[in-house]
Parts: sequence; C-alpha cells; structure tokens
Amino acid sequence: MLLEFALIGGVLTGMYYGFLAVGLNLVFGVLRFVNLAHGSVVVLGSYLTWELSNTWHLNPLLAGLIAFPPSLVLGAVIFYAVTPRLSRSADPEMLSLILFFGIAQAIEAITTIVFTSNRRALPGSTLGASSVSILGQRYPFYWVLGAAIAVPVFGAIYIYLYRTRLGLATRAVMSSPDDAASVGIDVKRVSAICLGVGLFLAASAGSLSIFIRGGTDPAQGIAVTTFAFTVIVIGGLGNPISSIAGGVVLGCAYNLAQAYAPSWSGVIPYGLLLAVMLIRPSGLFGSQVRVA
Amino acid sequence: MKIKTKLHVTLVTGAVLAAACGSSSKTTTATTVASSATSAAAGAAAGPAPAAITVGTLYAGTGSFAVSSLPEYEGIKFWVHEVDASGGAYVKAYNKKIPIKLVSYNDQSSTSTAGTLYTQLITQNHVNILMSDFGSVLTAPAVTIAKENKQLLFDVSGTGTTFFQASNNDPYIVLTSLPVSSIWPQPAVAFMKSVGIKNVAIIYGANDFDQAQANTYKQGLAAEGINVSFFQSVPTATTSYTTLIQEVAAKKPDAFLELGYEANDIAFLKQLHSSGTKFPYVFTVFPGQNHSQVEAAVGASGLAYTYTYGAPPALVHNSPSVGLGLSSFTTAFESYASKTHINFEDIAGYNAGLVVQQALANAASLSQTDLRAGVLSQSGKFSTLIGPFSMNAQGAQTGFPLPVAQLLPASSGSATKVTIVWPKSKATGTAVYPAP
Amino acid sequence: MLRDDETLVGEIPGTASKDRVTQLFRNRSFVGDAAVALVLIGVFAFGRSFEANTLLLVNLMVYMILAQGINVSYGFTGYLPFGFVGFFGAGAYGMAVSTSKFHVGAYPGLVAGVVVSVVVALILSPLLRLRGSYFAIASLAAAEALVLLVSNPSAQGITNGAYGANLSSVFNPGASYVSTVVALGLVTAAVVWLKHSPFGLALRAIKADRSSAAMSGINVVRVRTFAWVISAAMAGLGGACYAWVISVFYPGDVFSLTTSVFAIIFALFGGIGTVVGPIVGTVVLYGIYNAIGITVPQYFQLIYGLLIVVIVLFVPRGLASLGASVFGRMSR
Amino acid sequence: MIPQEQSSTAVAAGPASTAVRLLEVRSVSVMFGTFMALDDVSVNLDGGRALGLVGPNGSGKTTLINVVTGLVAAKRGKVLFDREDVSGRAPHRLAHLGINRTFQIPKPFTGLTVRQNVEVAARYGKGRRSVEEILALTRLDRVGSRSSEELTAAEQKKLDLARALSTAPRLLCVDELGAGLSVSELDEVALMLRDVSERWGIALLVVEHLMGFLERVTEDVVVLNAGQVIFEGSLVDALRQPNVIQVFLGG
Repeated sequence: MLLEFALIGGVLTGMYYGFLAVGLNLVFGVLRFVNLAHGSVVVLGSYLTWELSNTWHLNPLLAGLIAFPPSLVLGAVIFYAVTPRLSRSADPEMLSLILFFGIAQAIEAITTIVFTSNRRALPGSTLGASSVSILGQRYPFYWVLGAAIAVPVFGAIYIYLYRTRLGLATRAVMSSPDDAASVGIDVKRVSAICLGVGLFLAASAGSLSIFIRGGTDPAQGIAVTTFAFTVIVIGGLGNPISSIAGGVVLGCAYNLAQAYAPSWSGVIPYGLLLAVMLIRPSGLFGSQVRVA
Repeated sequence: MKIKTKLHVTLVTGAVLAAACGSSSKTTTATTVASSATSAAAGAAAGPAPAAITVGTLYAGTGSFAVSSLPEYEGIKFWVHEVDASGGAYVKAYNKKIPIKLVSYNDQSSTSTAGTLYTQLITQNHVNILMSDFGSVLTAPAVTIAKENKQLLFDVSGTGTTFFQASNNDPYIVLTSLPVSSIWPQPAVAFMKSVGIKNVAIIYGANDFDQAQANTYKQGLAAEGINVSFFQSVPTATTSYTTLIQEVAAKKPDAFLELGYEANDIAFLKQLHSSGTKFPYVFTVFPGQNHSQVEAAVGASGLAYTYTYGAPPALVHNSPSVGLGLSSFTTAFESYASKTHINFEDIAGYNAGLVVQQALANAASLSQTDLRAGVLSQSGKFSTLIGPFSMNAQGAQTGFPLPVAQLLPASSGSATKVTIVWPKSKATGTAVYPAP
Repeated sequence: MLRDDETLVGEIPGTASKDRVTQLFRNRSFVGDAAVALVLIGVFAFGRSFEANTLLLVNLMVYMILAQGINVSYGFTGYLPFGFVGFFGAGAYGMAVSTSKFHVGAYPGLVAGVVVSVVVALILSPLLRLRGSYFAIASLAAAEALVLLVSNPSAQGITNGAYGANLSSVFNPGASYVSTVVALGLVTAAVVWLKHSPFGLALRAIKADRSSAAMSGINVVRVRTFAWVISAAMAGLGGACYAWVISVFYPGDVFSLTTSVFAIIFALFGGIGTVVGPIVGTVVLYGIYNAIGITVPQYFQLIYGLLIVVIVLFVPRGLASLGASVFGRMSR
Repeated sequence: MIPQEQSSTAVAAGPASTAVRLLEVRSVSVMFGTFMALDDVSVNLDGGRALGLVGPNGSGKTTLINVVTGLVAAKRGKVLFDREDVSGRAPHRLAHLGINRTFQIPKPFTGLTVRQNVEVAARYGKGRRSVEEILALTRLDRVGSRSSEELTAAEQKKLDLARALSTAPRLLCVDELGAGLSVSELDEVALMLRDVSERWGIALLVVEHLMGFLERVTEDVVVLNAGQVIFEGSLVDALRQPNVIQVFLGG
C-alpha cells in the first residue's frame, strides 16, 4: 500500500521532474554546455507566479505562458552577446560553465533585490482542488497537475523536434554543428532559439515548482540545477525526450527513500547522479556513444 | 564607526596586497591606522564614565536566515531607540544613565563572515556588549570567539543545547530571549497527556534545534507512558513530505509532530492539507512565532486546528516588571518600524535588550565577568513581556516557557488565530481536540 | 604496482641535483615565485601586530589555501571541482573527530584532517574519468552527499551529527593561527614546486593534450590522480586549520557551497596556473567583499556575477595575465 | 586465437642474418560501433627497417598506428614488440618500451615552450637523450624558448618528431608527417627521418599519402583498403598492381 503510493507518486512527480529538467537538456544538446543558470530561471518563474497570483489575482499557471517572449529575448541576447567570444577561447566548454554560473549569480542577486529573500509559497487552494483520488489513495492535486502538464509539454517538444523544419535543424545541430552548417542550416539562429526555449521551459516549470517544492526562495537556484542535471544524466544527456524517463526514475527512487529511509532521502539525487555517471555515463535511456 | 571600520579593513587588505607585490610604503600607513584603534581600552570599570555603552550585533540582510534575523534586529534597534529616548540605560558601575550606541554588521547568513564580524566587533569596535545574530547556526561562530576574547555573549535566540553544556566550562554566554530548545516541549508533553494522546509520530529536521526538541519529546513522552511509534529525521533541506505523511497515516497515531525550520513547516502543512489526511493533533514549530507569514503561505484552511508553541504576541504577559507590556510595545513598535504585523522575533530582539539593561543595572563594573554576574543575579527576579526570566549557571535560559497554542479559525473563517490552550493559567481559549 | 622503470616524478637524465638547484635559482620566475611565498608568510606571521581581527586574517589565508587548491586542480590539470568544499569539510571533520572523539592532540588532528580529505579524494578519483562540466557537477554532488552523510543522525556517534563539532578541548588561538600561517606556507611552496618541477610540466602537458602526454611516457592516470590528491590535501589542511581556529561549527558551515564558489572565483580572477594569481585574486576580491559586501550584499552578489561574466569573456587567464602583459610591455 | 587462413602478412625483412623481428601485428581487428576499421590485419617489421603504410582515406592506416601505440584497443588479435605481447598496454608503458609516434595533426603541449615540450618527453620517456641534441637535430634550437603554439605548421611537425625522438624509440610511427609541408620542407624532414633512423637504428612505420616523400624514406609498403591489407611488397611493385591503382584512382 505504501509501496504503491510511493511508486504512483514517484511517477506523477517524476513526470514533472522531467518537465523541470527538459530545458536544461535541450540547451545541453544544442549548445554543448550545462546551463548553470537553469535553476535560477526556475526560481524566477516561481516568483513571477507568486506575483501573478498574489498581486494580480490571476491563475498562477498563466506565468508559464507569459514567460515565453521574455525568455526568447533573453536567450537571444545572452547567446549573441557571449558565444562569439567564447568559441574563440581555449576551453569553451569550461568557460561556458563558469560564465553561466556568473549569470546564475546575477539572476539570483536581481531576484533578491526585487523580491527580497523572503520565502514565498502559495496555498494549494490557489489551484482549485486540493487532492485527487487514484486507485483508492489520495494524491496532492498539484502532483497530478504536474504530470498532466508534463505530458503535453513533452508532446509539443516531440512534435517540434520530429515534425517541424526547425526541429529537424535542431536535431542536425545536436548531432553535429559543423555538418549542420555545411548543409546550410543557420546554426547560430537555431542555437539562440533553443537557448530561449530552454529558458522558457525552465521559467514555466517554475510556476508549478512553487507548489511541488513547497515554496521558493532566491537561493534555491543551484540546488534546482543540480537536481535537474541529475534528471537529464539519468535520462541521457542530449536527448530531451528521455528526460521524462529520467524524471520518473528519480521520482520513484526519491519517494521510495522517503517511505523506507527518510533520513537518507536527501542523498538520493546526488548518489544517483554519481552512480549513473560512473557506471553508465550515457544515461539509462540515452543512445550509445555516437559513431564517428 | 561603520565607515571607519570599512576603511580599516580595506586598508589592511590593501596592505597585504601591497606586501604581496613587494611594496612596503603602504604597509606602514596601515599599521599606524590600525594600532591607534587597538590601544583604546575596553570596558574598564575605573575612571570616568564612558560617553556611551556600545552594543555590537550582527544581522542577516540576505540568505536563508534573513527572514528571522531582520525582525529580531528591528527589535534590538527599537530597544536602543526606547532607551536613548529615556536618557540612556542605568549603569550601576557609574550610578548614572548612559546612552546606548549600536554597532551592527550584515553577515549575509554566512557563518564564516559572521565569525570575522564578531571578531571585528570585539577587537576593533571594542563593544561593551556583544549580542549574537538570530538562531543557533549564526550564533555558533560567536561562542568560541567570545570565550577566546573573554567577552560575554548575549545569545538572543541561539537555543542550541551544545552551547550550554556544563562540560564546556564556558562562563561567557547567556541566553536571553528563548529557553534552550531541549526544554521547549515540556508544556506540550503535559498537554498531550491531558487530552489522552497514546500514540505519537515525530519527524524532525537533522539540525541542532529540531533534533534537541525531538529527543526531549521522545524522553518526555516515554516518561509519561506515551508510545512514540514513529521517530524519523529528514535532511533540513527537505521540502517534500507527502510520502512520509502517507507512511505515518498508516500507523494511525493520535498525534503527529513535525519539528522543522519555517520552510519545512510550511511545506509540511501544505502537503498535509493536500494529502486529504487528518490527524487528531498536528504540531509544528513556526506558526506560533511567525503566524502571518506561515498563514500567507499555507492558507488558513491548512493551518486550522493545528498546534504550535505559543509565544508573544499571542501569549500575553501584560504587567511585566521590566520594559513595556505587550500592548504598549505593539503600539510603540508598530509606529517605530512602520509595520502592521509584529511577530515573535521582533519581541525577542527587544527582550534581549531588556536583559542587557538588567546586566548593566546590576553589574558592579563593566567588566564582562561582572556583567554576567549581574545577569545571573537577576534570575527569577524579573519578568518581561515574554514571561518570567530564569537562568541556570551555564547561562541557559530556563524561564520564558512556551505554552501550547492552537490555531483556531477566526470568526471570519478566512484566517486563524493563535489561541493559547495550555497551561490553563495562560489559556485564552479552549482546545478543540481531536481536530475536526 | 609501481614498476621499477617508472617513477612519478621525472628525473633529469645525467644531471646532479646540485646543478638542478643552481639551475632553478638562475630561473628568474622561480626566484620571483619563491619571493612571493616568503613575503606572504612574512606578512601573515607578523599580521597580528597590525591587524587585531585575526579571524579576518585566518579567513584570508584559508581562502588563499583553497584558491591554490583550485589552482592545482584546474590551473594545472584542467579539472574544475565545484564541490571542492567537500575536501575542506572533510579536513575540518577529520580534525574535529580525531581530537574530540579519539582525543589525539591538535597537531596529529591536523594530520588526520589531511588524511581524511586524501582518503575522500582517492574514493572519488574515478570521477576523474569524467570530462569537464560532468566532472564539475559530479564533484558538487559528491560534496552535497558528504554533508548529508556527516549530519545524518546515524553518524552521530562519530561526527556528532547535526549537533555540530566542538573542539574546545584543543582550542588554542595562538597555535591555531601559527599553524594556519605554516599551512599557507606549505601550500604556496607546493604550488611553487609544481610550477617549476618536471612534475608540474607533466601536469601541464596532460592538460594540453592527453595522448601526446601519454606518448611522452607520462602515466596520465597516476600523475593526474596524484595532483588531485595534492589539491584535496591542500583543502583538507585548510579545513583542519579553520576548524581549529573556529572550534564550534555545524556541518553546513564547513560544507557551504559558497566556500567553493569564492575559492573558484578568487583563483580565476587572479589567474590560474600561476603562483601569484590566486593570492592576488583572494586579496582583491575578499578585500572588496569585506569592504562593501557586508553593507550591500545583494548588490555585491550582482557585481560578483557580472564580474565572472567579464572575466570569462575578456580576461579568461585572470589578473596575472594582465599584469604580465603590462609588465612585459613596460620592460620592452 | 587461431590465425585465419586468409590473413595476409606483410614483411619488411632485411638480410635475415642481421635483422631481428621488432614488431609483429597479428590478425588485428578493430571495431568502431558497427564499423570495422581494421579487419584481420597482420604486419611485421624488423629492427632498424622502414615500412610505408599507404591507402585511401578511411582505410585504417591511422587506426593501425593507434593500435600499435596503445591509443586504441584491438577487438581481436595481438601486437608483439620484441617478441613480447604488448596488446592492451597503456601508451606510456609502450613509450617506455621504445614505441613512439608523431600525430597527423601535431599536438604540441600548448602553454609550454618548445624546449619544455621536449624536456617533458625526455624526462618521462626515459630516453636519456640530450634535449639540446634533439633540438639541434630537428633544427628547433633557434625557437627553443618560444611557446609551442606560436610555431609554424612545419615547426610543429618537427616538434612532434623531436618529442618522439627524445624518448629514444626503437619503433617510430610517423603519421602523415609530409602533409601540408612545402617541397623544401619535405626534403628536409625526409632527410631527417632517414638520418635518425640510421644513426640510432630506429625502425619506422610511415603512413603517407605523398609517394614522393615515402620513396625517400622506404622501399617497402603495405597497402590498406577498407581495413584490409591488399598488397605488400615494394613501392615500385605496388604502383604496378591494378587493384592498388584502382583503389587510389577509382576509389
């Protein structure tokens, strides 16, 4: 009974975790670096949600849509301002990592200045229902909502990647930027768009994060990034769709730990990250190492 | 004072830089500036009375402790304001009133920064009175520094039990505004027995503050013959409780206690509400101390009928022997800080000032040991708006008991009211047990 | 495992060690680096006579030690451990547990701190198989897992768990200060050695190109692991000294991610791969932090964040490279 | 492992009395995913001799060198050096045994000076050769204190060679050393290779596209195509073989 609860809960939250992480994976796939500002953008999305709900009395989930235009602009600005210099440097991968760490710090500081460091949370009643019954047990409504939103989000990403021209170009850039450029794809444009979309996915995941994580504060960013990174490492780096599988594995592992060894539950994401990296770096669901 | 210190630090670091670059001229300049500050004598009882009593403290302007630290700091500032408006604090050593001057720095919730700044207050500012920042974590670095420099630490709200062990042999610490965390649960245990609770589940954060309470509960409940059927810690960073709640629900306890920091309590209460599970008695720590903020986050329906530690402003001691009573404090403080909701941390800061005032009024000299003797001599002799003050030989606060409060729905229905339900002598309402 | 035809540190064929020393001292940059180390020790040895806030000096030294540790790991081998603070915490707890549970003296306690951090480094050495950013984040995860391990109630019998460490039995402000100065001296000397020894050359060779380094006869895995261990030992020593000075602390204090972040930024800002870079970086940035960060921290974090962006984009090799080019132009 | 019948064996054998079998590649196969880079290849080389390795792009020449120098593990087969099985041994061990190489695209240690580049190899490679002698021999002595990334392409190639030589190899694998060099530079490098090979008795395994360069270094070649040996013998004979010509012109 508890096992059943933990597993169903793991699947529900896990699908949301996939949504939380998918933007990071998209950016990694296309730009080949870990966007350390991912978590800070999630937090920013949470604050936007709080403001919408508390100040404007709008549906908090609207934040997920409002974030779209500014995210694209931010993505493009960062991309065009930064990459030309970085790609000329000696160690672009590490320098990008450090650079985005700096951007994360700046975003966190701005969040603190604008919203103060007070923790913000929204009562579950803001979303309407409070709990939902599945197979005779009650689950928080926002768990179910998180999973229900994750499905169309992944559907949209799938359609984008496999059914649109831009998605085809994106996959080409993911597999080899040089080859993509040689067949006439505007690699820079595709990369800038993907960075923007990645940031948008982060911000929109933030609107549910304020419920699922029990609240938000500016200092959460790096923890969220590490968590999201764990999800995409488990799922497979550079394959956005697999993030949902990574999320479900992590969700179940975390819930089982909470049920049977709560004092060790905090170690789960980190331990799983280390284990997967050392034992199966391509991820549990990732494709095998690409052939040259 | 502040500017001078900043200048000083800059000069010293500059000196090290200059030295590292092999230049020597700047080093000499900095040395002169620094030595002039060192020569000032601290806290001498003999000689003429000082122009002001300097009180040094830290606050967390940002970071995880800012939420609690800032109101406490407001409370301290308010106390200084009140005292100076009345011509200063009475100092027995000079038999006159002397104004208070506050020196403060922002430690940004960082313990290593706090360590540097406590040292700064003692060695550079030569404060007469040293007060710590909010909570055990930010107080911890001050403990050894104060002992090393033989400076009495007025620990405002660092209730960590380890600071007050007799084996520490530390005569330089007193806890001013809260009892040590290990005695917090005492009234609650008695209340649980009185309503006939038989079976208790406890989850607590793996930190000093919560773990000490959890262990006291465990012992206290066992002594009363109450069964603790679930006793588990979670990492302090935990904000996910749904599965745990489910596990506890299966054990059908009469009482479910969650001992955490504010973020834990908020997440727990929200998830408990969303889970649709009910327990006859649910207890968390922070709704009683910071009611407005917890309620904004959890919602009144999530808080309704849960229990917490009762503290001012819900707990009223209207005729204290020292300082303002709750209602006059509320009026004066609200106009001073232009706030509408005061919480316990505001009062804790103010209360710390009152304890300092007692030290000054009863110490034979301004020496740190005399100040401590001054505080200890007043144990059991005065009360403030928090309640009766009492202190053991280790400097641990044993007074200011925290009664049990229940969050009963207010008449409007969209809010809850912190209602003291135990002990009977302090009660402002009747407990609704089991919770509907 | 070490075959007799292998040594860790290459030798100069046919050169007597005496010639080697003479040769080193003819090297102007070696003399400069050694002088920096000596001046640094001198400044801190007499630091307490011009700066009464010894903890400020200790923090400065501890950050220099950590920045040099990052320097060894990233500057010399190209591995950037975000979780570097894990070794710092391991060192602090090595010191705390050995002195308060096993009642060894303070100096054996310092050694124990270093040993614990080295053991942790060896356990984590498989992470060195990971590339760039994977390694950086994996090390962060390891540090986070470590703090949860230390503060878990089931570890309470050893680490005192969430109640934190208390070293009041060995508390000694004078000796702990001097030990920190000595630790900084040792760490700086080690970096000077690394920079000017064949071993340091081998590290830089590996960083530049692994397969060429292997074909030059360098045992890449062993040399890299050794450097990783040196770097961890530095952090462990720093942590042990800090623990001794501060004496009362909670697990979160010595495993705070901010410590890693500061050390990395200080090292990068000053310039990695040099002796003087991390020192200058720490003095300048920690100085600014103390001067303005305390009054307007949120703006300071903003400045910090933007500073990182500027460093990465415009001075990826740090202040030292700027200084070197200015100096170079002047002397021409 | 049973040697298969169709396995082809190329031998660059000198006068039987003096030559000692130095390198023996026995039926080596290498897979990259599903791609067969080397398919049952055997090559032999005697001490002090030189052998050319030719074939179109992607025929497996560099892979073979990578197997011999330990950078790539063979899926099947063995590599014997001095009659000792050295398959799967780490590159630095092989360097200590006396196997070294240059890279198709030179990989100098950037950030180190030219002299330091050679010093590292001299110290860790156990060659016990004088750094100055190597620098003089490869005509890098004038640029010894320059940073290695400042060198011209030709100088970087020489630096690669210098570094390899300073480990005192008995077998030197040379991967397209001639590519991108001017005619006069080609002459210089070819002479240099012949010179060191004779002076120190170094066996050479030379991958080369430029036949003009190759014929100045060796007469014996092995021709690879699609991971298989299709010819072994003298260079002159090779160029008369229809299947070899077809591979080069038609492929």
